[in-house]
Amino acid sequence: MFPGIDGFEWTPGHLIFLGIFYTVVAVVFLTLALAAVRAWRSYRANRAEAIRWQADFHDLPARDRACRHALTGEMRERVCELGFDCRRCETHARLLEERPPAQAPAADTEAGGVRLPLDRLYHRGHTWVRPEKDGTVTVGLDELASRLMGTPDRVRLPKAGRRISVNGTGWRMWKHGSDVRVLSPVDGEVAATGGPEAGWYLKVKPAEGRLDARHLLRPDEAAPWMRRELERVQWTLGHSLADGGVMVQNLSEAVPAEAWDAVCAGVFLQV
Amino acid sequence: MDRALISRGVRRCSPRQFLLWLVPWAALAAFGAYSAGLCLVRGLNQTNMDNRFAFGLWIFLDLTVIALGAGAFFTGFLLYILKRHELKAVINSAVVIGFVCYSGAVVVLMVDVGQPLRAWFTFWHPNVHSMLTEVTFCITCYLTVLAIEYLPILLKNRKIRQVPSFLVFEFELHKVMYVLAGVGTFLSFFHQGSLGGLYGVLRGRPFAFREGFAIWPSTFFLFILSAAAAGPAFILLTTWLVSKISRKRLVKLEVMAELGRISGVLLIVYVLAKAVDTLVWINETAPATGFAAHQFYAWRPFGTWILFAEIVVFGLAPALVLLDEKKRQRTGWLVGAAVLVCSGIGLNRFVLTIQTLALPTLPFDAFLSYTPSWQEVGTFLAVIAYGVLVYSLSFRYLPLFPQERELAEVPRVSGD
Amino acid sequence: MKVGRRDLFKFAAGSVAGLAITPVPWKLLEDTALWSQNWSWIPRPPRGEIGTKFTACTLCPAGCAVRARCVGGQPVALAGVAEHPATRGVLCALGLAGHHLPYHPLRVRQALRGGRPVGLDTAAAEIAAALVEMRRSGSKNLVAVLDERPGRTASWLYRRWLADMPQGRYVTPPEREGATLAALAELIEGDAGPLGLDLERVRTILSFGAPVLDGWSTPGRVLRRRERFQIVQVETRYSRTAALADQWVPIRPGTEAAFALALAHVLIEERLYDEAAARRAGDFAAYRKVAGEFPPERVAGLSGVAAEQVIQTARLVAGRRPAIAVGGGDPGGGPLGREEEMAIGGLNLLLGGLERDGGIVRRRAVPAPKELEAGAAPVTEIQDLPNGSVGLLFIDASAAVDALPWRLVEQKLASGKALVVSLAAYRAGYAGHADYLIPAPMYLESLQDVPAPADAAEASFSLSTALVAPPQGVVEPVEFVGRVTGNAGTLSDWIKRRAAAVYRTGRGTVTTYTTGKVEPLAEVGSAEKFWNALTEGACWQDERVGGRAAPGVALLGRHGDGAARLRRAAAGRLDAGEAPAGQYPLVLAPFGWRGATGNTALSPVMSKVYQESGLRRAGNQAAVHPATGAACGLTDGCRGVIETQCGSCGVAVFFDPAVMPGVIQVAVGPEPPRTRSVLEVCDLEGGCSWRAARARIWKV
Amino acid sequence: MTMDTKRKRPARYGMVIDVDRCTGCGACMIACAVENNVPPAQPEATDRTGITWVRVYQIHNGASFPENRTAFVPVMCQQCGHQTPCVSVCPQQAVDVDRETGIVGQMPQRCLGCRYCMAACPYHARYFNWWDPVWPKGMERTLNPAVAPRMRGVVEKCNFCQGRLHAARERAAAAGRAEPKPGEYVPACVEACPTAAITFGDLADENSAAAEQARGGNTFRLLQKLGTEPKVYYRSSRPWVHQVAQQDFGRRKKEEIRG
Repeated sequence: MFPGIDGFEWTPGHLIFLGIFYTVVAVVFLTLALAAVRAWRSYRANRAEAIRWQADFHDLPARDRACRHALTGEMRERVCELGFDCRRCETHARLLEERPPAQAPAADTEAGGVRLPLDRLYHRGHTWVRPEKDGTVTVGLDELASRLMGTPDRVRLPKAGRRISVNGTGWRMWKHGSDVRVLSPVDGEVAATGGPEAGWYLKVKPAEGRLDARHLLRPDEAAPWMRRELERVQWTLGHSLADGGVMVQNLSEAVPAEAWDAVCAGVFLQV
Repeated sequence: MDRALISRGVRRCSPRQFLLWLVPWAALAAFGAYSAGLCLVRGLNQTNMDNRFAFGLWIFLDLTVIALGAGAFFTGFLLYILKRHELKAVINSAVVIGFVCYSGAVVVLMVDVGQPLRAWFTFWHPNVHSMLTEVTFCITCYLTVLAIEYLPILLKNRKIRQVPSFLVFEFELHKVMYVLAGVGTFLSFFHQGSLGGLYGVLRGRPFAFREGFAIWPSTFFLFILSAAAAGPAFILLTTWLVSKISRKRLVKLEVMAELGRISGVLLIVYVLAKAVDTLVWINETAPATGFAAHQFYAWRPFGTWILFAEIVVFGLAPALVLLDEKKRQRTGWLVGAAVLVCSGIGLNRFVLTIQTLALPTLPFDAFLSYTPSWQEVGTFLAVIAYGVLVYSLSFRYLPLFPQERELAEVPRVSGD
Repeated sequence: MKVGRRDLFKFAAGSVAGLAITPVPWKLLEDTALWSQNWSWIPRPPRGEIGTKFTACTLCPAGCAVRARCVGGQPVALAGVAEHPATRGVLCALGLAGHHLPYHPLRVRQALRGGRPVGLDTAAAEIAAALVEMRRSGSKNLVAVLDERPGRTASWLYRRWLADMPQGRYVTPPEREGATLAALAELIEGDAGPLGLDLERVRTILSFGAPVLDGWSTPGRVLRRRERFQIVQVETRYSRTAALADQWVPIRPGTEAAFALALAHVLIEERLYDEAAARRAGDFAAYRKVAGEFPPERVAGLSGVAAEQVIQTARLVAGRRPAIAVGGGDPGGGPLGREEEMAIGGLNLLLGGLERDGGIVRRRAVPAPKELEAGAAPVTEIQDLPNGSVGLLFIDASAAVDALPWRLVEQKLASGKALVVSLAAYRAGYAGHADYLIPAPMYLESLQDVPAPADAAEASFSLSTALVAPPQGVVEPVEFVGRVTGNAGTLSDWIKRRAAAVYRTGRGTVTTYTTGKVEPLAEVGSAEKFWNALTEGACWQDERVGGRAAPGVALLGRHGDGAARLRRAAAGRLDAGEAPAGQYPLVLAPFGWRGATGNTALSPVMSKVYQESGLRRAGNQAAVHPATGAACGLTDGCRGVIETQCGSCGVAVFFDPAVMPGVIQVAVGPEPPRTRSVLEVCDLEGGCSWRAARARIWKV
Repeated sequence: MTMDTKRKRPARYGMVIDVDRCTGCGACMIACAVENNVPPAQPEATDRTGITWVRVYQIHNGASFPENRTAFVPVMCQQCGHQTPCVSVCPQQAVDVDRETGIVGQMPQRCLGCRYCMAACPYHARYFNWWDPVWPKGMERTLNPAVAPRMRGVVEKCNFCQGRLHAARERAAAAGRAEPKPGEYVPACVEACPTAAITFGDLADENSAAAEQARGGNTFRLLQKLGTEPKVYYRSSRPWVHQVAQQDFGRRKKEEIRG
C-alpha cells in the first residue's frame, strides 16, 4: 500500500521497491520531457531544416556519403561525417592548402553522357550554382537530375525573399506521383524564381553578400563524382542505363516505376 | 497515396498484394478479439483453465513472447550502452518486435485476470514481496519505454517526418535514446528475472521451487540469461523470415552472424548455469521439500527427455553451432540454431508453467492434463496475428532495416 | 479570436492533462473496484433481525431436531440440536441445506394435468368426478393412497378415510429400515408390538448391507456413539460403512440369506448362541437342520467368503455382546427380501438380542387420536397389492425419501384407465408419471408431526413447524385427498389432537431445546402448554418399556413354510432368476444414499458433494473393477449402456478397484436430466427386492 | 481491531481432523457452502472448476478388491503458519495472515483474479469464481448476511469462518470479555461434522483440546516437509493412511483418485 492508505507501514522492502519504481518512472518521463523541450526549442530556432539534413545524411548508406576527395582519388575510402559541408571540414581545408585546385579544364567536361558546364559549381544534391555578375547566384538542376525529372509534374519554388540554407530544402518537385526535395546548394535569400523551362530554378542573394563555395564541387571534381553517381543510379536500378556508353536521353521514362522512388532518393540524397 | 508512405529507396509489394497478405491475419485477429471478448464478457469459464490448472496457455504465451521480445532490450543495451554499432541494422526491427511482444502479452494478461477492471490495484496496493508485483511494475514501465522507443521509428515515416515538429522531436528523442535504452535494460533485467522468479519462489510447487540469492531464486537469473540469449536469436529468425517473405536482403550477413554469436555466447553460459542449477535442484532443493526429483518425471509424456531436450538439444547444440565461426557464416546453420534456441525457450517456459501445474503435490492427487479451449487458442492466435499485422505495417511504412536500401543497390549478377 | 484546428487540439490535450489533476479520474478508478463487486446480478443477502427457531427435519424418517438461524424470520442456516436426546446435534448433509429446498427450481407451484397447468379446483373436481364414476360403474378397481411416509398424522387420516371406502387401500412402500424389526416381530409369538433397537447400549452391529454409518436410523444415535460398538459389515459394495467398519465381509450379491445361515451354523456348532433363547424357540431343531445345510464350506462357494472368514466373523459377532443383526437394505438397492430378513431375525434371536438392553427392545407406538386409530385401514405394502388392481392412485410424495422403481407402482395399476394423482413439491420422482400433479408444501413450509422412526428404542414425538410461507397455490396433500374423497379435515388440527393424545399418556419426558431441560410430561401442566412447548422447540420421549418375560419365538416363522423359503433364498437369489448367466455375465447392483435417490429434489448446493468434488456418485454413474471394465471393453470415464432383462439405460462408467469383479455398482440418485434411472432396469423379484440383477454392459 | 491489542498472546487457530472418524458424508462441505454463501455449481462446472472451501478427498491404499481400503481426508485451507505460500505471491495484498489468530485471510474485494496464489498453494485449497454466483430464484433469501457473496473472477478459500469469529468476538465483547472462550468460536464444518471428527481450537493454548490432540501420537500434516507449518493436523490409527498421506508423491492414475 501507499503512504496515506489505511494500514500502510514503511518497510525496507517498500522503500527500496517504491524508490526504484519512482526513480524509473521519473527518469522515463524526464527523458521524454527533455526531448520534447529540446525539440520545441529547435523548432522555434528554425533548426528543422538543418536537423532534417543531419538526420537524412546520417541515414544515408556509407557509400553515398563518400568524401569528395575519395571520389577524386585524392584519398582512399573516406566517408564524410559533416553532411557534405566542407566549409566546416578541417581535412578539406588542409587538402585545399596542400594541393590548391588545378586550373579549370579548358572545355566543358562530360561524364557518362552527362555534360558538366565549366561556368558553374556543383552540389552533391545535383544542383549547380552559377555566380552572376550582379552578385547573385543562379541555382539549377544538373543534367542528370534534369533528365531524371524530365518535365516535372509540379514544382513548388520558394517565394522571393525567403531564406534558404545549404542542404536545406531548395524547392520541391513532383514527378510520377512522388515528391522530391531538392537540397539547396547555397545560403541566402531567394531573389527570383525560374523553373524547368527557364533552365534555372532560383536566383539567390548569397548570405553575407558573397558566395562561400567551399562545399561545392568544382567542375574538375564533378566528373568523377558524376560517374560515381551514374553508377549508383545503375546499382539502384539493377541494370545499366547506358546506351552504348552514353546515358539514355529520356531517363525519366527509362526508370521503371517501382524503382522511381529509390532512384530519386539516391540522386537527391533523401531518405 | 500508399507509395508516398513507403520510405524512399526501398521497394515494397503492391498495395493489393499487401492487402491480400493482411486479410487473413486481420481475420485471425478479429476471431481472436471475439474470443477474448467472450472471455471478458462471459468470464473465464470460457477457458479450459480450472482450479488446478489456474494458469494455462496464456501464461505460457506471455512468458514465451516476453522472452522472445527480450531482443529489444538486449540489442538496445548492446547498441546504446556497449556501443556495438553494427546492431544498428536491426535495432528498429528489434524495438518493433519488443513492442509487439510486450503489448501482446499485456493484453493477454488483461484477459487472463478475472477482474481486469481492478488491474490498477497492483499499483495501488502493491505487495512488494510478490514477484508478480515486480513483473507488473517492470512490464508496464518497460512497455512505456518501448512505446517511447517505437515513437521515433513511427515518426520516421516518410509522410510524418515531413512535418517539421515531428521531425525535430524524433531527432531529439533519438539523441536521448541511450537513457531509455539504459532504463529499458534495467527494467528488462528485473522483469525477465521476476518472470522466472514467479515460479521459482513457489515453495508449494517443489518442481518449480529453487533456492537462490537474496530474494531471488535461481530461476530469476536463469530467465535473464535465457531471455538475453533468445532475444537476439529471435531477431535473427524474424529478420531472416521477413527477408524470405519479402524477398529482400535486409541486413548484412555479418550482422546476422553477430546476432548469432551474441546468442551463442549467452546460451552457453545459460546452459552451464542451467545444468548446475538442475544438479543442485536434483540433489539439494527437491529432496529438502520431500520429493525425489525423478518422481517429477514419472508421468508420461513428461519424462526426463524434457530435461535432456531443454539442456542438450535446445541448449548445448545450438550454442555450439553459434559459437562456431565457420558455421556462423552459413545462413542455414544460423537460422537452424536460432530456431532451436527459440523453441528451447518455449519448451523451458512450457515446462515451468504447464508441467509445474500438471504435477500433483498432495500425495493423493492425480497428474492432470489440460487442453485449452478454442477461446484460449483464439486469443493466443490473435496475439500472433496482431504481431504480424503491426510488424507488417511497420515493415512496409517505417524504415526498420537501415541497410536495406544499401543492400538493394548492390549490383546483381543477373537481371533479377 | 480565430479558433483553428490546432487550438482545438491544444484545448483537448490541455483538458486531458488538466483532468488528470482533478479527483475525477481517480474517483472513477476507485469506483471500478466497487462496480466489480456490486454488479446488480450479484445477490446481496437480505439483512434483518437475527434469531433462532427450532423445528424438526422431515426429509427422512429420522426426524432430527433442527436449530434454524433466521434473519428477519427467514432461515439462513440449519444446525442440529445438541440437547435433543436422540439426534445429539447431528444433522446430515441433506438436512444442513434443507432450508434451500422451498426455492428449488423444480418446485411445483401450480396444479398440472398431463404436464399442463390446471386450476386446483378444476383438478379436484375432475378427480372427484372420476372417483364418482368409478363407484357408479361398480368397478372393482381399488382406490389407493401410496403414503411414502407412514406413521404421520396425515397417514392416520388416510387410513381412517380409506377404511370408509370399500375399495380403499392404504399402501406403503416396502419396509426398509424397519424390515428387520418387522420380520422379527413375525417370529415372536403373540402380539409383539413395535420393536426398537437399543443402539445406546449395543456393542456389536452385524449389518447386512445396512448403511449404518451413512444415513441410517437416527444418525446422532449411531455416529456419536461410534466408538462404543463394533460394526461387522456384510456387503458386496465397499460402502462408506464398510470402509469404516471393524470388519468388512464382501459377499456376492444376493447371498445374504446363505451367509446368515452359515453364521447361524457356526454359532450353533460352536455353541456360541444364547441357549436360553434357543430354548424359547419351538422350532430350534428344525432351524438347526436348515442351518446345518449351510456349513461355511458350502456358503464359501455361494457367497465368495472363505469358510475361515465365515467362522471368524461368527466368533467376532458372538464375542462381543449385546449384538444385533440388521438388514433393511440399501436406500438405492431396495429391501433385502423377507426371507433374508427372517434369517437375520433368526440371528438376532440366536445372539440373544431380544428383550435385552443393547439388543432389540419393545417400545410403545406413538399414540394417535382415538378417532383415527379406531377403524383405520390396514397397512398394505405395495408389493402385496394384486397387479392391475388400482384404478385411482394417490401418491403422497410430499415426504418421499427412497425411490421405488416406477415399474413396481405401474404394475399395480389397472390397465388402461387408471388415474394417478401425485401430490408432491417437485417435479421429481414419480411426478412425471402422474396424470395430475398437485403442488404440496415443502419441509419448513407447513406444520408436520414427527413420530419416532421405525427403529427407535422408545416412542417420541415432535413437530416440524412452518418457518417460511409456502408459495401460493400449494395444498396439504392429505387435505386435498380429503376434499376429493369427501372428507373434511385440517391437518394441523389433527396434529394438535395427536399431541393431546400424547399428552394424555402422561408418560415420558419433554426436552426443551433452548434450556436443555428435561422434565416429566406429567409436570408440563396442560395439553396446551405441551403443544406450545412443542411448537417452540421441544420433543417428547416415551419411557423405555420395562423388562417383560421373554416370549416364545419361532426361528422359522409361524407359517410353516419358513424352512423351505429360507432354503430357496439361501440357495442364491440370482441363480433363482430367469436371466441366463451366459448372456448377462455381470451383476448390476444399484446403491443410493438415504434421501438422495432421485425421488425428491436436493438442495442445489449438494453439487458440492456430487458435481464439484465427486465425493459421491451421482445417479447412473457406474463403478466397475478395472479388470471387469477392461474385459467388457470399457475405459475409465467412458459412457456405457447397461442391459438387463428388463431393459437398458445409459451410464457413465468409472473404474474403481474397490468394486467386486463381475459387479456393476450403479448409483441411484440425482441423475442427469432426461436419463432413464437405473432403477427402471432392475429386476423386481416379485417386488421384494431389486438389489441385484444379471446384466451386461458395453461402451458407447 | 482495537480489542485485539488487548490480547496477551496471539492465538493460533487450527484443527485436528480424525480421519478414522470421517465417513465422507459431505456435511462439512454443505455446512461450509451454506455458511459462506458459496454458490451452487453451474451446469458446466466440474470437480476442477467448482468451489468447495473444504473438499473431502477419498484416499485408497492402492490395493484391489477385497484388500482395498479407503479413508476420507477433508482438505481445506491448511492455514500455513510459516512462509505461507499464497501470502507472499499476491501482487496486491489480497491475502494476509492475521497476526492475532494465525488465520490466512482472503479479501475477495481486493482480489484481481490473477490466480497466482492458486498456483502457489500446494493443497489446492483455493478456488476461483469461474462464473458469477447464481442461486435459483428466491434462494438468495437464504444467504448468510454475515458473508458477502463473491463476484466472478476472484479467488476464495476457507478462512475458518471468519464471520463466525467476528460474531463470537462481538458476543464476547457484549459479555465484557476480550476474546471468545474456547468453543464459542467454531467454524461451520466443525459444528456440522456428524461424527465430531474435527477438533478446532487455539493451538497456541496448550490446554486446548486441539493442541492436545495435535501433540498426541498418530498425527500428521500434509506435505509437512515443505516447511509451511500448516495448522490443520490429521490423525489416524491406520498405518496405511499415514503411509499414503505422507508418501512423497501423488498417484499415477486418475482412476485412483476420487473426491
